Amino acid sequence: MPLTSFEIEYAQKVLGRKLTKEELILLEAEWSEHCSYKSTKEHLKKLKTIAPWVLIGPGRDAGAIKLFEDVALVARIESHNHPSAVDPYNGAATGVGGIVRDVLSLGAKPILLVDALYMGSLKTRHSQWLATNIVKGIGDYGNRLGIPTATGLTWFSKSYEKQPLVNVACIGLTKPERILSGKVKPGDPIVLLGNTTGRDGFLGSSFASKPLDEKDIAAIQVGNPFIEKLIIDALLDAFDKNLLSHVKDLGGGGLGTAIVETAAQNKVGVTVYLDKVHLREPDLEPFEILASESQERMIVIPKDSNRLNELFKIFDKYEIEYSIIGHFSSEKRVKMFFKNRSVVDIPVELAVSPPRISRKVSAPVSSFEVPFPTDVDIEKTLISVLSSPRVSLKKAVYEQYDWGVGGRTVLPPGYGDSAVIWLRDGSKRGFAVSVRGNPRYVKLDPFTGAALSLGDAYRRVSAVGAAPLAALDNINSGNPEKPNQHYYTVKMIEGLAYASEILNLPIIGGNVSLYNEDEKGSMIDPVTSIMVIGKIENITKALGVVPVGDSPLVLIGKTEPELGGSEVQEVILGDVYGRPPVFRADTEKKLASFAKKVSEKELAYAAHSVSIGGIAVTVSKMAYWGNVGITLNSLAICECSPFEALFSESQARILYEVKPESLQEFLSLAQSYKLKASVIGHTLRNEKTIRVQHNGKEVIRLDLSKVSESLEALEKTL
Amino acid sequence: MSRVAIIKYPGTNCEEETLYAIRNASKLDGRIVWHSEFKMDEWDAIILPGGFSYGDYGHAGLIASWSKASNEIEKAFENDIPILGICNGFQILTEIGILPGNLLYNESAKFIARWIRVKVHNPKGPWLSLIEEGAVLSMPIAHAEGRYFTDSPENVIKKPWMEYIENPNGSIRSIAGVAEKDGIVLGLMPHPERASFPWQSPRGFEPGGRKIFEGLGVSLKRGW
Amino acid sequence: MSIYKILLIVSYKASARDPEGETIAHELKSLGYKEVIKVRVGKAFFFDIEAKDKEEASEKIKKIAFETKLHNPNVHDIMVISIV
Amino acid sequence: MSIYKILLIVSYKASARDPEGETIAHELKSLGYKEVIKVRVGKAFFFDIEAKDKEEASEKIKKIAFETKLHNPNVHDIMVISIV
Ligand SMILES: Nc1ncnc2c1ncn2[C@@H]1O[C@H](COP(=O)(O)OP(=O)(O)O)[C@@H](O)[C@H]1O
Ligand SMILES: [Mg+2]
Repeated sequence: MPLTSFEIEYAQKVLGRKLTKEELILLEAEWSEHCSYKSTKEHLKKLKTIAPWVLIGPGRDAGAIKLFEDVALVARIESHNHPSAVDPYNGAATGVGGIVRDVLSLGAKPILLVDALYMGSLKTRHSQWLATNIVKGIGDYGNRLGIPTATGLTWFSKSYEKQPLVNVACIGLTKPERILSGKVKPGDPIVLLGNTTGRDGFLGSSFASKPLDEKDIAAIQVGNPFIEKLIIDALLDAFDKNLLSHVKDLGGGGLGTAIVETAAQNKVGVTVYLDKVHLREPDLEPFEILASESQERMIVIPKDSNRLNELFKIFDKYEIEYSIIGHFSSEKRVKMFFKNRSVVDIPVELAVSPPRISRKVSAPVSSFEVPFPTDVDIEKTLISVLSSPRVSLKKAVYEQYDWGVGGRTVLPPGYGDSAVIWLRDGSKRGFAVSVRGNPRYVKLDPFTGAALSLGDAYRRVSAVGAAPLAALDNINSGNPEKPNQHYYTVKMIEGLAYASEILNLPIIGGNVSLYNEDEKGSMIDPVTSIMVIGKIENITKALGVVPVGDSPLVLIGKTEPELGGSEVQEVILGDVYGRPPVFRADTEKKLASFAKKVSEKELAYAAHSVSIGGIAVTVSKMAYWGNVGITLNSLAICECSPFEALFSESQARILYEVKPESLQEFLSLAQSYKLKASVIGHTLRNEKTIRVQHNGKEVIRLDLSKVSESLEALEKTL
Repeated sequence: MSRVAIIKYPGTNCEEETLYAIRNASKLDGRIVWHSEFKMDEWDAIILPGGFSYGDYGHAGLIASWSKASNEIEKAFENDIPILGICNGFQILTEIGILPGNLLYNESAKFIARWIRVKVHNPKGPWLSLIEEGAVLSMPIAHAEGRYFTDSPENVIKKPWMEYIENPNGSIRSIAGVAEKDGIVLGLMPHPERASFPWQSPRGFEPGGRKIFEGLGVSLKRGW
Repeated sequence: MSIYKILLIVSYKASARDPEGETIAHELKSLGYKEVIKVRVGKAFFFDIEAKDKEEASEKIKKIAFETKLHNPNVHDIMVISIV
Repeated sequence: MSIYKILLIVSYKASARDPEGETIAHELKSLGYKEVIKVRVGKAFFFDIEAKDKEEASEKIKKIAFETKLHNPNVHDIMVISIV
């Protein structure tokens, strides 16, 4: 997005002269929303980011926590929404490429990818085409890197028909003491590594900071996962040999941004010779070189310039191109030259300090309740809910991802509430990851909606038996210049701040994607994706969702008739109304400690957190995975109508299949945590139906084959 | 101790978990060897691991088969050194031509990653030495080009081979793995290294790849 | 109406990169095929299609390719060849 | 010597089947494009290659494709087209 005339004047006043073309381009990238967070910075300050186990909070290219005394976990999340709307295949693929390089930049080995996708209805050719290509793009890129995509979120709604949201996250591992310091000092040479620089992807970041215009095709970038894989292998060799002090992805804003940010963080200056950059097209102009967003490039700063040869030997082995393009300096200015001509000469401080702006917010009129029709057939409703693409198994998505490469995957997609990943280091240690987001709750109440997503992911990580340690967020919302859209951004951040504080879950990184509007300038449904990470001492005790059969089903947590923003509401009424479920922080916390104990003591066979679609969906999926029948007593779930009991989306609930011999111990454990525990039914090995009783009357009797058919509906459209 | 080479090409990505399985399930000494440095006579067994190589550009295994490692692999084949090709490794072995047939695009034209089961027929040789006739093994598959094709499947099934219980990709005769030289050379699409420890398999599946690695360990010590 | 054979090729626009073609060209050169200057890769679709004449057959294919999104005009060029 | 543009198309032989082509043909028909009789897919390689003349260029490509197994005669058909 071009600089405003106010911003240009501001810069020229500071400099006391006109900006050169190159300076203008540099500031345009640096001051874009994507790079500067100018509309959200003041709000993001409210997030809880500190805890004793946090090694690196927001600010660098990725965050890090101490997972175990000798293991650091590095993570980062990012959106690639605008590129994916124009070129879904490459847009999604290059999103993966970028996030992996971010994790590399702390010196970690990338070992897990996670994606959260919000896509159209699948009822139009266009939304099918977008969805198919987004999934293929993520798969083709991640699979070629050999990094498993072992968990994710897939949402479908009309709102994303033309502008999908593509959030991708990456997790890496290293030793705490091996995290790159990121420190550079005057005199350090700057090595540019990877792909040649070309005209492809010119100024993509400012492209991501304005409403979508399909004519913006200069920003099309084709991902090259093969080069990226070589870069990964080469950098891992270099990390092993302790050759590097700083590594940075060339992401939004390209070379200029990466260099300026490094200089600013280190309070040094920098001198760059743009003609030293290895190019794809020989006739590139200096402004193009400095702002090109060609993919698969990084800058690397050697720890010791006397060992450059060792470094270059590694790059040569993998046949990756590189060039020395300049050095850091003590004079705190960004200086760039092209064929001996000075093209940029500005203070570093100016480059990273856009003039302050203040955005206004205004609340929308709140939504009213719309009653459900009273004559709905509960069994038919169940089938409709199970057939909803949002509820589906998502095999059509995750089976295209190599979720098992690395041999670390303990609970693959489908098999557990979170991905459970083994460290594969001779121990049984590991971690769990879940990502959640719910545009419906956000639409009704952005503050609560964001908090609920954090709660949901936190609970899913707990359900497998992990102890939640950190979260990352990706805010996707509208145009910050429009107060009624910016309202959602601000409220979501506030909701997150509240929830992370109360759940004691530090947020170690995030990403904000604004200007997600349709062609007419209306906001598409905003949402925050939250990824939560937890640690597991013994992955062999991780609890999946697959039941064994002939065992009691115990629901922990309280069910209230909460149908606002629910799946069943959207399925029946076509939209959502009222209020989302209440965020029950206190129960969530108790539930998390309880869940960890259940897995440690091995009291249960299976655990499934209750989420969209309520208990009805939870039991159906368990029945599907275990190929077992289930009987339920509706009144044991809640003293309400069977409709409410089955479809309520009350939070802070986990459904367990308890080992029959451990039932008493399980119930008293729940009691000791002051958690409500109700035996709501049984799993049955020899009877392949789902049956629900209410007051002695059977209200649902559904064959497992019908359940499977409904849950697999997506497989046929995607 | 016997030494196992795991060959790495540019872009190879399953070498580390394969090494882990060699060390912890086979209890053998293993090394990851860069393709251009590979010399067959330094090794007691050779594994071409899975994943991708050279991005699988052109088609899977094509560019890797151009490597000069291919000459060494052919020599190893002549010298009866045990060779295992897993997924991409299987594709490379068919490209080099030491295993019959080809691996074509899946019938769905999509990448497929899922747990599956295979039945082992005519088990022989070091890799299958601990496996009984008709045994069913579960392992994950993860491939886009895994549809096995040959004009003469009847020749393949005279030898040791693996059959998908439920054909995931349209392979002819549901062929999941083939062998030559009485099983000294084996290629298979499923990933045994991802099914070598109990916690790698979710409920309903067993770590069916472990026996392949254990078999190698036992065989290299005692013969097969 | 008769049946025509039309070949549709979808490949990246010249301004975009083509990692697959670049890699193949590079590896062919290092195998010694120095005469190979450049490789670009695309996807080929052979159609048997009913039409009045060759020209109509080609037009129909272009239309189908566009309407069904066999290619993405933002990133791909197409080439339509009538084969005998 | 000058540079020629040669297009090489590699597709599966009929005996190896072409499920992707079959699926596309089926989908196009169900979308209403009844005029589509058959679809086969393949991979297209555009080569820029140095040669004396067009004929030599084509011959060279055939040779490279065969020697490097860019196509495998057991399962692939090829087509070589010289482009202007
Ligand atoms: N985009 C995606 N990428 C990878 N895995 C996904 C994706 N979407 C969904 N999944 C996986 O599919 C399974 C079903 O997803 P979901 O319906 O959200 O959860 P659940 O059925 O556990 O309530 C989960 O294991 C989830 O991690
Ligand atoms: Mg980045």
